Amino acid sequence: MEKDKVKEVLKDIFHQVAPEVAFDGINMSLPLRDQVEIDSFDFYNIIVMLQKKINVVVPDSKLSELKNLSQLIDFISAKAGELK
Amino acid sequence: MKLTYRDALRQGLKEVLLKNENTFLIGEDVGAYGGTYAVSMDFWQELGPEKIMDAPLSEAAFTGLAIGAALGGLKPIVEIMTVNFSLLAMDQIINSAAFMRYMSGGQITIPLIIRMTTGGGRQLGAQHSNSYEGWLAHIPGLKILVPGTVEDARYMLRFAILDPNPVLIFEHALLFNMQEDFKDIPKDFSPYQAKLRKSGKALSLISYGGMLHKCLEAAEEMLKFGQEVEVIDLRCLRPLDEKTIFDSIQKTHRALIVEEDWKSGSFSAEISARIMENCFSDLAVPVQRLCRKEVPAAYAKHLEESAIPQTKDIVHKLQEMLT
Amino acid sequence: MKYEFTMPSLGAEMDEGKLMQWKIHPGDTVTKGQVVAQVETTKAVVDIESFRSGKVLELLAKEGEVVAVNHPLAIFEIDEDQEIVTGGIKMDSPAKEAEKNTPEFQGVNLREAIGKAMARSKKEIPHYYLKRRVSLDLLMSWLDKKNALLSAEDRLLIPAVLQRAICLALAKYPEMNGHYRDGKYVPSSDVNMGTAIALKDGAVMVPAIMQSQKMSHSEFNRAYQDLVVRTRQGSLKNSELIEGTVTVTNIGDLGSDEVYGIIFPPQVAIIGFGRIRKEAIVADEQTRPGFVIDLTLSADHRVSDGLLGARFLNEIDKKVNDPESL
Amino acid sequence: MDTSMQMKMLMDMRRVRKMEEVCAELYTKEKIRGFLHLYIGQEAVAAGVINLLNAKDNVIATYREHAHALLKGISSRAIMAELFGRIDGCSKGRGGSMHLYSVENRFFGGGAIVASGVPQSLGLAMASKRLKERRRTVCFFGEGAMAEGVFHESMNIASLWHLPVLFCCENNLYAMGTSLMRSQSQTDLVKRAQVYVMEANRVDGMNIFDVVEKTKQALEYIDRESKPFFLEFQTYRFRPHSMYDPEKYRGKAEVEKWKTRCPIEALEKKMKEQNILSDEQLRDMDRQIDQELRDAVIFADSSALEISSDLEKDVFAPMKDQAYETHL
Repeated sequence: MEKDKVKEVLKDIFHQVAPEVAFDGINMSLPLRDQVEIDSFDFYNIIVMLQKKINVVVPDSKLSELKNLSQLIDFISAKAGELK
Repeated sequence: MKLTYRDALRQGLKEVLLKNENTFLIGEDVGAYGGTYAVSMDFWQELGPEKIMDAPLSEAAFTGLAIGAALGGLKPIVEIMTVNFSLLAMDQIINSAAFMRYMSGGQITIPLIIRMTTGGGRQLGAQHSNSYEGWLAHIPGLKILVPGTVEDARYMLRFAILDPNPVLIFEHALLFNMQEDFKDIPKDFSPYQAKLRKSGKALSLISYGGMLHKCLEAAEEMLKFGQEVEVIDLRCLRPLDEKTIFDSIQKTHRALIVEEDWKSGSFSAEISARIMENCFSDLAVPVQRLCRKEVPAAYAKHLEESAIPQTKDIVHKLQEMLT
Repeated sequence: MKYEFTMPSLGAEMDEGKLMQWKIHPGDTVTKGQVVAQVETTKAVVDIESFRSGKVLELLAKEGEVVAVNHPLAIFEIDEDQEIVTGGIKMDSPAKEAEKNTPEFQGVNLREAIGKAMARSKKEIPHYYLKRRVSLDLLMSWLDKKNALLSAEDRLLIPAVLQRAICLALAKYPEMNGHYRDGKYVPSSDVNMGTAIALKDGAVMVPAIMQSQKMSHSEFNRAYQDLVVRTRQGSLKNSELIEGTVTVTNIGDLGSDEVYGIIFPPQVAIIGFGRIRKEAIVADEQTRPGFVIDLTLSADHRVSDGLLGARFLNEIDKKVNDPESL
Repeated sequence: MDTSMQMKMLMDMRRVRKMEEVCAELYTKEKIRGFLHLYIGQEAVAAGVINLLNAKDNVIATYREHAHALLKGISSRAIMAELFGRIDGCSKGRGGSMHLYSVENRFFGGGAIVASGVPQSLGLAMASKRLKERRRTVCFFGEGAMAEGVFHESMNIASLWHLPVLFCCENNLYAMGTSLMRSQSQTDLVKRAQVYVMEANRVDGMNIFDVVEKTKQALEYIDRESKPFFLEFQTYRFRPHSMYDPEKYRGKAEVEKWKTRCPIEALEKKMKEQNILSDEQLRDMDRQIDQELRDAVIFADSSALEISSDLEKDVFAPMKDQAYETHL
């Protein structure tokens, strides 16, 4: 699945889980958790929604490596690609 | 420093308009004309027509506009020429500005200032000489400030502009030329608390706005009879600083409320009721009130003055209560 | 199925109506929105409509009769599968007030109230503190495998799994669970696990997962998520806020590596876990990167001691590293 | 309008129609109280106009506002819970049918005072212009409002100060029980607006295509000129003014005549002619709407009442960043 489709899905999820976050304003390379006021529970919600929407399961072991938005998007688009 | 009430209002207003770019002043003849009481004199030339907006004679519309602007993120300051014209904007002030936050379940915030002159005593007749701050203090959702000193005229707006609620400021017409000395802003300045302008043990003399100075004169006069009268300047009618009133009465056991509004249903009646409800056992004598006679303001000076409480009337009442 | 057509209320001050004229007869078919009768109210004669399509079985009220609001006027036969939009509720169900979600802290600023409780706790309860670093590699790989198969809703969350492990360890070390009141320790058969949850505005609340010892690991997992959601919506029950028997705090998730909690009176222990992070692990003479977490225990010396506390932490470590047992 | 836009319009109009019918029923069962002003018959106006707006535009309407609130983004759950007077209502049960609010969706309410929203829309437009937020501001009101003094004051100021407001007059021929002819000396409302040197146009409010076309033109004018525009939508409400209105002021025949021009049936017919709408799709749509509304009703009924000890909350906004201590 291409990257901008993944980004679109993430934007939609962020709007639901943390509406107050200005998704477009997020810097792709800076650590996500520093820019946005979401705690681990919100982050889990995002991961669960991802599974619901595009059936991608982000394993816990990988979570700590996916620090910023582009890493997250790359990982998801790769994982989503596998399923096709 | 030494300033007149008018200049203090002007400095206060200028400071707020310059400090925060989202503020603007809107009202009749506040721009080119410089304001009926010259509070915004030269502002229009210096700050421009977007900051100082001369509105058509449409109190309801420009007050409603200001409410919309506040909803939209600006900080409007409305000048209604005199409280008497505010009757034309009452629906917007009460049904919208005061109630919208509550009706919306706490979502809506309306940071809005409305300034108006109030009070009589200048032979302007029955339609230009009234005081309706007491009515509006009846409305939950509006804050009512009644500055009676030059210091308050100078600093109250600095805090009111920070308040996310509708704040109405009543500037008494007779005070504009009054000059007073005052120091820099006191550390714990808050416009929402009453202040003891003179402390004493004999009686609590409660007043605000245009009547404050007559009370101070009367208290001065009573010293000749060896009676130290405590003078309380309410400064704010809603929220009302009950604590300062009750503490004073627990000390003096007597209360006289002096107000320029008509007696029936006036704000002094409200204060008297609260004193009775909370300090009944502290009262040596019933609470007394000195208010305006229940007549529309006459043009003839002697008639208008006999309707409004004067210093000698206050002194007379004090003597009656204290000897 | 039978459907009772009742006298409608057309205004707040109307409590009855006089049936003036029927527009339908038994046997007629009626369509939704069709005017079926005329009723006289205090204001005027008004047409009333049917909100269902169906067949008229019986007219109960006679013309000229005064009928109270909500009392039956006629019986219709409506077809079963007609998805009745308003059928999901009972029309006379009373509405009740939401429960006050912070009984103890009513009217008091939450942060202040917690501060006071903490100060009291620090003064009165003799705390002892222990720390243990626990490896999570085993748990992580187990979780990755498990979650890959589970549906989104059933995904196992690490904080819930860790608390589950603590809950099981408490069965072996009951002295960490219960209350200390009026000078003596009162053990508790239930493990009502208080969970420190941060609200959006920064205040922290500590509602409890009630009787967590009775739950399966998936039930526990769902209860944990449900609790967080309800805390943020402010729709908790009083019991969840008062009857916690032990507390776990993972406020470390964003910040510090270790979190030493202050016991929440009248409880007797609080377990904290810090940030999950990668550290160098020395195992069978090699060092390799591995996931770890620091568990801390603050407990009441009047009820347990360091030795018991250490064994308790050890038990948690064993449970965490034997995920199948969870 | 392309197929998907027409489908969206049809869906929105039917959602509004069904929701209002459910409200009527729930009112007769005493689940909804107070005043209830239904929008049945006028759906094309709210659907046509609001679907041309985006999320950040401002809308301010009147007490006949369920459609505007729903289509501007407030969920049917939040609206239904509000009508039930419950804590999960969009105004926490404090506002009711006439006072639906959502700052997040830039919906600044109904309002029970006729024309009270008109001057407020000026301020919203001015704020957006000054803060360079490029939000459009749309103000809905009935032809009855045009007899209010504040309406005249506002139109004058809007034109005088070039405030970019789209004024939408929903002319449904009756201000409660008073017909247009008996309340306005000048019944040509477009002429009334042009007196203020304001661009104005008349729209067939029962024809969604006319609504969309003329609203688009008005919005383009406003975006280009940053000046106000007045649209008179000629429309009709099929039900009484409110639930307790004996409707003596108009004849049944007139109501039936207008019903033949129902905006929903008109669109369905048009779409079928272009064969972009099948009965099967209509059934799906109905099932979907029924499910949404059934869920909204259950949600509302299971939502709790606000705790009565919170009665005095939200009279004033808290003083957050004050440098001084107040005794509030």
